[in-house]
Formats: sequence, structure tokens, C-alpha cells
Amino acid sequence: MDILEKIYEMTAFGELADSPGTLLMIALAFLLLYLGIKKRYEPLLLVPIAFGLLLANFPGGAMNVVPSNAENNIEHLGMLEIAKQYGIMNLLYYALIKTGLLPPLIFMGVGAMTDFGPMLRNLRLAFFGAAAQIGIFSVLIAAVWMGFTLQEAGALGIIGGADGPTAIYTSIVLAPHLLGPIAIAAYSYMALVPVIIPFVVRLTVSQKELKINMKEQDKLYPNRVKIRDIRTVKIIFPILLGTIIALLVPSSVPLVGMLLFGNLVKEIGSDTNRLFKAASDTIMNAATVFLGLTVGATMTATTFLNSETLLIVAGGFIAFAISILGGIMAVKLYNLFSKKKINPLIGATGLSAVPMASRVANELALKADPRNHILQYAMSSNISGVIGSAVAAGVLIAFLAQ
Amino acid sequence: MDILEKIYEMTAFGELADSPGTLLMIALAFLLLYLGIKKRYEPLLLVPIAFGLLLANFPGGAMNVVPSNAENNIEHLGMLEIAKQYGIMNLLYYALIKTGLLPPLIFMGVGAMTDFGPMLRNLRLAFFGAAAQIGIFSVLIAAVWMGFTLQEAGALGIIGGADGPTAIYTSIVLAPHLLGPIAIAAYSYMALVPVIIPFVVRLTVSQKELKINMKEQDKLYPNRVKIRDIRTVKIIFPILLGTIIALLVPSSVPLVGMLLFGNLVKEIGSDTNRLFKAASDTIMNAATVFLGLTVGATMTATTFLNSETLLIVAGGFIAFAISILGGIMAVKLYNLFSKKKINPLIGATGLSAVPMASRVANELALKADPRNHILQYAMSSNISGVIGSAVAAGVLIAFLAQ
Amino acid sequence: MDILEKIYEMTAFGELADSPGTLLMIALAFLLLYLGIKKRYEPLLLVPIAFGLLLANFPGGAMNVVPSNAENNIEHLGMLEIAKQYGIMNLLYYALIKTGLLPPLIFMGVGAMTDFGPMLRNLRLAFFGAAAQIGIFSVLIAAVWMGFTLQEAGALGIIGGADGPTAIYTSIVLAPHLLGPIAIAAYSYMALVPVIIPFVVRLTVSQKELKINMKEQDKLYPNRVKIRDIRTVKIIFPILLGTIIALLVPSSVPLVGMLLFGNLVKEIGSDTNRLFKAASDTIMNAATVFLGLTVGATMTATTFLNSETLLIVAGGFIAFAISILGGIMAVKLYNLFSKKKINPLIGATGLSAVPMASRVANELALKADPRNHILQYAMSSNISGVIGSAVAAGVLIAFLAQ
Amino acid sequence: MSNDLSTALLVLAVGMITVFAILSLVVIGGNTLIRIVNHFSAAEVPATPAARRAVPKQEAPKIRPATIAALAAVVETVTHGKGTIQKIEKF
Amino acid sequence: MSNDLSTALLVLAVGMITVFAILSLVVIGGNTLIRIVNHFSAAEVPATPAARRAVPKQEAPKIRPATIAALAAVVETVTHGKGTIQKIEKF
Amino acid sequence: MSNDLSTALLVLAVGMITVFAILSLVVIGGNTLIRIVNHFSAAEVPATPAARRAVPKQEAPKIRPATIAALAAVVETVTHGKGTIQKIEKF
Ligand code: NA
Ligand code: NA
Ligand code: NA
Repeated sequence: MDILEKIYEMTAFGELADSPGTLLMIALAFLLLYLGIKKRYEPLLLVPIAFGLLLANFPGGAMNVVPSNAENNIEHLGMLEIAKQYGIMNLLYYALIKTGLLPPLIFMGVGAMTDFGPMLRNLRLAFFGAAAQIGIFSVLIAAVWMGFTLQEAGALGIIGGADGPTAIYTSIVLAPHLLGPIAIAAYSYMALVPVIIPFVVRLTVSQKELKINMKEQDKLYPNRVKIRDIRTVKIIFPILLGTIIALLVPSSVPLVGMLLFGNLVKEIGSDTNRLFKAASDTIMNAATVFLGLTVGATMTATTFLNSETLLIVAGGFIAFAISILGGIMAVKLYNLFSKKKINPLIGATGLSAVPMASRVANELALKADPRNHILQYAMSSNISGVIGSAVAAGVLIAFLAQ
Repeated sequence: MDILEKIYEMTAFGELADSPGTLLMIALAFLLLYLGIKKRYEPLLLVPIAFGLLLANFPGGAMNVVPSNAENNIEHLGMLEIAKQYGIMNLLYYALIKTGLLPPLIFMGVGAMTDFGPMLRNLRLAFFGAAAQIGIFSVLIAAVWMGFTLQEAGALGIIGGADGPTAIYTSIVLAPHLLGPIAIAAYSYMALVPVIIPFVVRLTVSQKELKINMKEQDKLYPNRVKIRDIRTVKIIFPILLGTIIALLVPSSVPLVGMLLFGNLVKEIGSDTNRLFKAASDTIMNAATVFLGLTVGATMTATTFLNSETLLIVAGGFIAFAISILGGIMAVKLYNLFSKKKINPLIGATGLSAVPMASRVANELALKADPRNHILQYAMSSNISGVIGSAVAAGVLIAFLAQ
Repeated sequence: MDILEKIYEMTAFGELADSPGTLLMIALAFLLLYLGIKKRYEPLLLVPIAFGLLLANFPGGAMNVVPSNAENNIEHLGMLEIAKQYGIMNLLYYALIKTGLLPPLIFMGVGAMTDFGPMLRNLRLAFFGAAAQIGIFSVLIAAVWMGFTLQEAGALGIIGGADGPTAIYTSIVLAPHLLGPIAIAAYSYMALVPVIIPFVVRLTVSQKELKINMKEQDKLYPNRVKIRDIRTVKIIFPILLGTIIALLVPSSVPLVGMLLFGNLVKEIGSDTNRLFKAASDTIMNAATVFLGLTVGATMTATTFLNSETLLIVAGGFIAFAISILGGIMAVKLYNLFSKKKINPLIGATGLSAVPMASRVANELALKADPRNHILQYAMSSNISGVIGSAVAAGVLIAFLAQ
Repeated sequence: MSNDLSTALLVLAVGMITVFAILSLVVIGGNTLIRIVNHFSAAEVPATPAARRAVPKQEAPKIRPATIAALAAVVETVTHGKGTIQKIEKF
Repeated sequence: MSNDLSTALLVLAVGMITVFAILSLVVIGGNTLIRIVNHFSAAEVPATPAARRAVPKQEAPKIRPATIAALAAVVETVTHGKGTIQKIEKF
Repeated sequence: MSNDLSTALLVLAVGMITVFAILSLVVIGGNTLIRIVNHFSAAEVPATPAARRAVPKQEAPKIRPATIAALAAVVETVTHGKGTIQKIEKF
């Protein structure tokens, strides 16, 4: 039966029998598809990641990302050579991901979809986006202590920034071999924010604190500055913000600079509408497709099924929890010294995970007191948490990149 | 007259006089433009192919694709070196086509525009998409017999798959020097489906068979399974399909996997709408522009004007005809043994060329009996013909790629 | 204070103190942002150029374009190596700009947004798009005389073509080190057309001439040819135009060919609507974003702050003025010999800068005589000025490229 | 028979067997899938419709066809047959 | 005169001659094209207008605002306020 | 304490200080910006609103705000508050 033998050789069954771990990876892909589609966990990212994972783990399809090493020397091949020898998935990975190109492009899109209005109207609350970065650095230390290298630990910690593109960009620079599990952990926990935030809040915030009504506080202690010309402020603000950050943490410019460019072309309006469409739609959507598929394709049995992955999953959760805790504690500290009280939930949203965290915080506040709408206030620290994470990533890169 | 001499040197007239075949190529470009614009033969592909052909054959414009060989070693140059030495058309060709990138991306778009609904509702008929692949392999044998190499013969045969991106992908892998004529033959014959299918049907199908009414057969012998939750089925189906194909023919994963990813993000709906827009619009449209222009630019007098091109044109037609015939005969064979009869036109549409073939079959059925609407049934074998061709391409690549 | 020292090292202040010229560059970026946003000078290009300039001049951000030289040998590195060593801005620059890819893609979009209708209806006036190219070649001679190399002088002269992508493409080929100032000069003067054209017109055209009424002249001396089937003419015209130009100036094919392809898919209509969308929207918008950012990023204190930049700014203005003058004088010459008079403003719009120049000319005519609408006539020489500049660029490249 | 020809014949055999095998599996697998989904959707019939309504596909499926037909007729009348409705979205 | 200057003068001459030559050819060629197309379209005048209407360009510029207002009113009535017109295209 | 751990501690200190410093500067800078813009916009109050209206965001340059308001009111009334105008384009 020559023909049947040839057919068997062509199929993937032989290779599957040789590496049974691959079946686990395929099962993981199905699980992620289930979470993304049915449970609606960040479907825009989890679905393509899961599909890339699926494609990568069908043996013989040559759709898995092959890590570059001293032997295969992929990093120094031309793009055409990579495509010929390793297929289109590696072409996409080495051209778009390994070059660090896609995360800044996605940040440009994030910027074009971000409205700094709520933050500008409650600028003081932006401060609490800083405290919620503590999870990043705490887990960095814990991970180093557990034996990760400094670079790996930094990439692990950045999960606590609760921002997908930031986590991916930092991983690419510091520890590309951990890209897959870090991306999955980051997006999964962002999807789980409706579970994680209430969990931490219940442990640390009293009912009385949850009932702190931001609007009433505003009436009692009114802001002195009203914004008269929001359009002009919104146009100048991203330029100002970019200048401040670029001067202090230049290594965060590829991320933050693109975010603010996207925001600027949005705020200018019709004059730059073509640029806005490119940033928020054309480039953003295509980048999301390729990012998801290629990140998924980095995960094969050999690169994924090890104890590091489990530690990343555990560490990522801890980083999230500590970040939320940090934000809450900073508010509590502030309330000790200020007459004008702030709802600790505003600290929790410093985590980022925009706008999910704000919505969750708003619901928690409404549950404690049905008239206590804090969404607009939460958005302020929420957006500043994105900036905070990008700055933290810049610091990690400046100190740890090799 | 130094100035006039300089002007003459700058113009293309000198080079045109040296290679009169170029005028033939320019005439071919005009013909294809006429067919695409006035006759509306697959204008989305034929117009850019024709324009690329035109640009490539104006001497001195440096817009023709230069094949890589041992001497110029283009395949191992960097992208910037290719652009500097050979111009932007070669840059696009070597970055997007020679890497095999565009056909899978276009397949992603095809998937995002494919509705498996008609196929799922008449799943049994999908079986006849298999028989209509016989043209591919018949012409493979004939071409080998006529002296083509195995690789060239496979690329020639795949024209019979009646699917543009599949034909282009297979040609890139097996015989890139034949890419131009194969692409033109494939798209031309797809445009000629309203002529070719009636031609084959008239020779082989009786009026009585044309009058077989699928709806009445369905009433006489009803399906036992009704679909209660089409949305869930449509979401799981591409994942199931991908898994089956990937296990059996891994080499078709780059094509079929991307098709099914496009389909999945379409079926999930609003949650992945951004991915759907990227797949079906942004990436698809840009890919079509670049595919057409560069495929057209591969054809110059030296690469195109030879006997091989004529054989490809002839062989492509035969492959189409045999595929249609195969589908029809499979139905006839089935009807011999089954009480529930199937209209042989359902076999003919196994060719693929979606949805043109189904429309043509429907018209033929209505001509024989004005109440005999078979469109929904024809779409089933029609779509499964696309899968069949992609699988056939995978087999060709698995056995013949060097 | 080890920590503060580390922080200081991380910031950009040290480097800023070392190269104070960078502060001037940042100030220039703010000025350009002001001009683009508030003054609405070509915001689609000036805003991204200004932002790219800003990003490039924050020290330590690694967002500035590093010129390739014999030492760093960037031109011969792979894309991944460029990204790793020089960051994503250099990746974008070397992949999209230095390869010469983006200007032809933008020209495709320009073509898809150009309507040749007004030109076809007043075809005779297209002739005056030729005379307005004299500024290009005059400034070429002046620049050579002042000590620029032939290549630099050609790139400087092309500013007088008043067409952004043409100027950028020619600069990339002839003098890439001058790309930044040339792009800024070209777009700034295009934005200043409402000032420059009236300035030249006031010096050279009499009130009597401004009152020449094109419609009345048309009634007195009617055209013999009316267009009966504008759609067919518009479809064939780009093909005809492309063939004429390609035969005479093959080196302009990458620009003009893409322009005409974009125009063709627009004129064909719904059959090629997907290609039209790609050309005029998807590809165009993304290309504009990347072109602007990278062109801006080529300008750093070391490459920009020198006397050449000042000469380019001055030379560009002179080229604009001479081009306008050339167009006006050609009309005056024609009027000497023809009974049917032409308004000299039609000559001025031969400059190109579509459609701004036509609008300005129309306003000047209306100011002289409120019933004298010349917009449709001005558009004819205006559009032909684009073709004229692209042809002139082709001649420069054919004779001067090394 | 040349070596190439015998390879070509082998590819013919393998190819057609594979295509038939895969499409058979698609038919069988698809039918199994439909049955399984039917099984679960039968069980949760009372629950799902509401839930699904909350997650509509692409664009608003709940504008009744009758309404659309009415609209189309109106558009046809008002535009003298030159206009069509491209997209109707619910809010 | 330096060598570069003489090259520049040559380029000026060649450039202006070429630009004038090409635009002359465009004028002549364009006029010829219009005449030829006129010739053929004259022949098929009764046939084409209808056919052309069937394949219109990109999008319809000529739907009158009044028509749109009427349409909008109708849509609101029929959909009980739940529909809006997103896009109206001519065919 | 290992070398890596001390580096990690240093990064923690530097990182948190930097993040706090930057967000403080953002708060201060943002407030200063608002005050400055307020100062200028107060000065040009009579001039700007009209000017700004002439340059509205995203699209529709020449549909007058009054028209839009009227339209919006109509939609609001007819749709009982469930409809919105998504896009108005001139033709
Ligand atoms: Na964060
Ligand atoms: Na097929
Ligand atoms: Na010009």
C-alpha cells in the first residue's frame, strides 16, 4: 500500500504521535477560542491569538514562529529568505513583531480612540495613575528573587501595567521568548478585570469609603479652574504631554509618542481626518490581525509547556492585584490629609485596562449607593494609568535592555 | 543636434526598435484592459494585471519584474537593495509575491466574504466539490507527458481549480516563472465560466436531468437534520474544518487556515468586527491592487512570448472542462444508486469560481424548467469546490515542491 | 544620591545641554504644528512632518532617521537589523521612503482623486501647464551656479513643480540628504499659494487682462469638438496619457504610471470600486501618515541647521515665482498671436498646487470682474501642471541620477 | 513509463483520495456538529433567544423584513427607482 | 562656463522641450480620442444612455436634499423611530 | 543581597519616582495649559465661537448648526429619543 503510506507521511499524524504536548496546545487554542467567542474575553485579541496558536500547532503547516538562535541565525536573514525557509508566519513575525513595529502602530490607534476630556476635567485624579504602577515593580523584584533574569522579570512585571500593547512591546525588547504567555496573561487578566477589581476592593475598601460621592465633594470643594475652550486644550495637551515624557523618559517615546500623535490627529478634526482614519481604522485593524496571529504562533509545545509559563500566569495575577491595591492605598493615604475626600475606587482604576476598569468601578460605587456615579472621575485615573504604564515600560527598557 | 540625440536616448523608442515583441505585450495589455473594462471579465484582477503588464513593457521605466537567477542573485538581496537596483515594482514583487504573502492574505478576505450557510444546509452536496478536482490532476499528467517538469505541470494543472489565489499561490511555490500566464489563464477562464459550463453541460447532460428539481426531491426524501442554531454552527464549523484539513494536508494550512480565520471573524460578528473589516476590506483591497500590478509586471516579451504560454492557455481550458465534467459524472454515478436524485448541474459547480458558476448553473436549470431554482444547492458544491482546490494545491505542494 | 543620578542619566537633559541646536529644532516643530493646525497650512502633511520632527529631536528616543554612510552601512543591513539597531522610525524610513515606495503609492491616490474632466473639456489650455515648469529648470541652473551639486540643484529646483510627492520622490533619488528641508519648503509654499500667486500676478498682469472672460471668448470662438461620451473618454484617456509619457520619458513611469492607474480604477467605477478604495483611502491614508512622520524625522540639528537649508528655502520660493511667471508669460505670448484671448491667470495655475491655485486664480478673476468665473478653465492647466512637473522630474532623474 | 509520469499518477491517486476523504470528513463532521449544537440549543431554548438578542451580529438583525420591504417600496417611489437602501441600523 | 553649468543648461533645454512636446501630444491625442469616441458613440446613441445608467460611477451625487428629508421622515414613521438612514446610494 | 535584586530595587525606586514625577508634571502642566488657554479664549470670546463653528470636527463643513439642531430635534421627537443622526453628508 504505497499510496496509503505516502498519504500518512503527508498527514500530521506521525508528528503528532511524536510530540503529544502539541495536543495540549491545540486544546489551549480551543479554550482560548471559547473564552474569546463565548465568554467575550477581549475577543479582538484572544480570537486571533488563539487561531494563530491553532495554526502554529498543526505539525507540518510551517505556521509556527521559529525562535532565532546562533544556529539558524534567522535574525540576520533577509525577509525573502525567512519567507522561503520558514513560511509566511515567520515573515510576519520577524517583519512586524520582532522589529517592534506593531505595538507603536497600535498605540497610535489607541491614541486616536482616546479622549483626554475626562482626564482634563479631573486632572488632579490623574495623579493616582502613578500609584497603580507599583505592581509592575513589585513583581519585578519577586521574579528576580525566584530566579528569572532581570529582563524576564521586567517583562513579567509589565503584565501589571494592564495594557496589552505596552506588555507586548516591553516583552519584545526585554524577553521575546516569553512573548506568548505574557501576551495571553495580559489580555486574559484584562478580560478578568470585572472579577479581579471587585476581589481586591472587597478585601480593602469599606462600605463607607465606597459611598464617597465625588460629585458632592466637587460641590463642597469646587475646582477653581473651568475649561473654557476644550478644543484648543485638547489639541495642545498631547503635544505638551509628549514633550514632558520625552524629556524625562526618552525610551518610552516609541510608544507614548505614537499614542499622542494618534490623539493629536483625532483632536485636530476634519483637517487631518485622513490621518485619523488611517490611525484608528486602517492601520489599527490590520495591525491587530497580524499582532494576534503572530503572537499566537509563537506558542508551541516546546516553548510554552514549562514551569516558566505557570509562574508567568501566577505572577501576572499578583502584579494586577498589587497594582489595584497600590492605587487604592494611595487614595486612602490622600484622604488622611485632605478635607476633600476621594473614592478609593478612583485609585483602583489607575490600573488602566481602559475603559473596562472604570465601568467596573462605577458599578461597584452604584451598588454601594445608587446615586453615586463615578464613571467620569474613574476615567481620569484610568487613562493616566495607561500613560503611567508606558512610562514604567520606558524605565524598564532604559535600565534592563541589553 | 546634440539635444535631440539626448532626448532620443532618454525615450523608449530605441529599446522598442530593438525588441519588437514588446509591442505585442503592449497590445496584449490593451486587449486585457478591453476585456476587463468593456467585457467586465473579472475586472478586479484583470485591470491591475493589464496595467502592470503595460507598465512593465514600457522600456526604461524599470517597472518589470526581473527574475532572480544565479547571476543577479536577487533573492538574497535586502529589500532596500532590490528597490535601489530594480525599482519599486521588484520591491513589491519580491516582498509580497515571491514571499508567498499575498495569496494567503487574499484567502483571509475570501473567507471573510464566504457564507458557509448554503453549504451547511445542504452538506451532502459538498461531497461533489471533490470530484470536480479531477481536472487538476488530469492536466498534471498530460503536461508531464508533454514535457513540462513536474513542478510546472502542477502549476498548470491547478488552473483547473478555478480559484485565483490558489492558482497564484501554487505557481509561486512550484513554478514562479510561469506565474503570469497561469494567473491570466485562471482569471480569464473564471470570467468565461458563463461560456464554458454551458458548453460542457450541453455535451453531457440531458434535458430530463436538467429538470431534476432539488426542492421537490427534498420534499420527497426530507433531510432528517434541521439546523436549530445556525450562528453557533457557523462559528464552530470553520474551526472544525480547519482542524480536519490541517491534520490531513498540513501544506494547505497557509491558504485554508487564513480562509477559515477570515470566516471565523466574520461569523463571530460585532465582537470581532474590526478584524472582519481588516480582512475583508483594508487588507483585501490593498492586496488585490498589489497582486494584480505585480503579477502583470512579471510578463515581458522574453518571459511570455514562447510556446509554453500557448500550452498553458490550452491546458488551462482543458483543466476547466475536465473538472466540470468530473463533477457532472460524479452526480450521474450517484444518481444510478440513489432514489433521491441530484441535478447534474450541482456537480458542475464543484469547479468553484464562486459565485459565478452557481449563477450560471441556476440559469441553465431555469431555462430547462422555469420553476427549477437550484442556486442554494449549487452554492454548496460551489463553496466546497474552493476547499477542494485548496486541498489539491496542498497535495501538489507536499509532493512536488523542491 | 545614586538614584537621582541614574534618573538624570535616563532623561534627555544631558544630551540637550550638549547640543543646544536641538532646542531650535523642537521650536521649529512647534512652529510647523502651529502653521498646520491653526493656520491650516496643508495640515495633512505638515502635522505629521512636524510631529516626526518633534519625536526625532527628543534625544534618547531613537526616533530620528540616521543617514546611511560608509561607516554604518545601513543601506545594506536587513530590515530587522535596522529596526534592532536604529529603532522603528529608521525601519519605516528605510523600508518605505528610501526605497522610493511611498511617493508612487501616494501618486496612485492622487490619481484616484483627480478628475480629468475639466482638462478634457478645455484641452487646449493644458498646454500652459508646460510653460509653468520653467521655474524648476531656472533654479536648477541658479543652484548649480551657487555651488550645489547637479543632483542637489535638481532636487532644489523640483520644489518649483509645486507638487509634494513629486518633490519628495525626486529628492529621494537625487539628494536624499536634503529630503527634509525640500519637503517642508514644497508643502509650505504650496500652502502659501494664496499669497504667492497674487504677489506675482500683481507685478505682471494688468486689470484689463484679468477681466478677460473665458466663457465669452468661448462663445465668440466656439470649440468645434463637443464630448459626447465623457465616461468612455475618461477611461481611455489615462491609458493614452500613460502610453505617451512612458514612451517619451520612461523614468517618470513610477510616478505617472501609478497616478494614471489610480485614475483608471476611479473612472471604471463600480467594477473596480475595491481598487479605488484601496488607492484613494486605505493605502493613501496610511502612506500619508508614514511619509509625514518619516520625512519629519530626517531633520535633526546636525542635518538641518546649515546654510544649505536657508538656500533651499530661498531657492524654493524663487522656483515657485518663476514657474508662475512662466505660465503667465506663455499666455501673454499666445494672446499676441491669437484672436481668442486667454486670461493670464490660466497660465499662473500651470504651477499645479491643485486645486488651491485654481481657487486663488478664480478669486482674483472675480475680484477684477464679479461675473468672471474661470475655475473650470484654471483646473485644466492646473492638472496638466501636475503632469508637467512629473515629466520634468523624469527628465531630471534621467539626466542627473547617479 | 517515465519516472515523472509515475509520480504524476501517484499524485493523481493521492490527491483525489485526499480530496474525497477530506470532503467526506467535512460532511460527516459537519452533520455531527449540527446534531451536537442542536442537542444543546434544544436544551437551552428558553434561555438563549434573549441572550443572543443581546449580542446581535454585525448589524441589527431585528428590523423585520416587512419593514424593510415597506421602506424599499417607499424609497423606490420617492427616488423614482434610482435609490436603494444600503444599510439600516438600529440604535 | 563650468561643466556642471553646461549640463544644467542642457537639462533646461531638454526638459522644457520634452514638457512642451508631451503636453502638445496630450492635447492632440486627447482631441483625437474625443473625436474617435464621439464617432462611435454617435453610432450607438439610442442604446447607450440607458446602459450607462445601469453602470453608474462610484456614488450618486444627485440625490436631492429634499428627497433625503422625505426619505428620513418616512423611515422614522415606518420604523417607529428605531431606524436611521445610514447611506443612500444610487444605482 | 544578589546583584540582580539590588538592580531590581533600584529600578523600583527610579520607576515609581519617575512615574510620580511625570504624572505630577502632567497635572501641573495640564492645569497651567488650561489657565493659559482660558486667558486667551476669554480675550477673544466674541470672535471665536463663530470662527470655530466654521471649522467643525470631522465632517460636514457647510451644513449649518441650526439645520443640524433642527434635524436632531425632529429625530428626537419622531423616534421618542431612540434614534440618532449618525452622519449627514452633502451631495
Ligand atoms: Na497601567
Ligand atoms: Na475548485
Ligand atoms: Na507643476
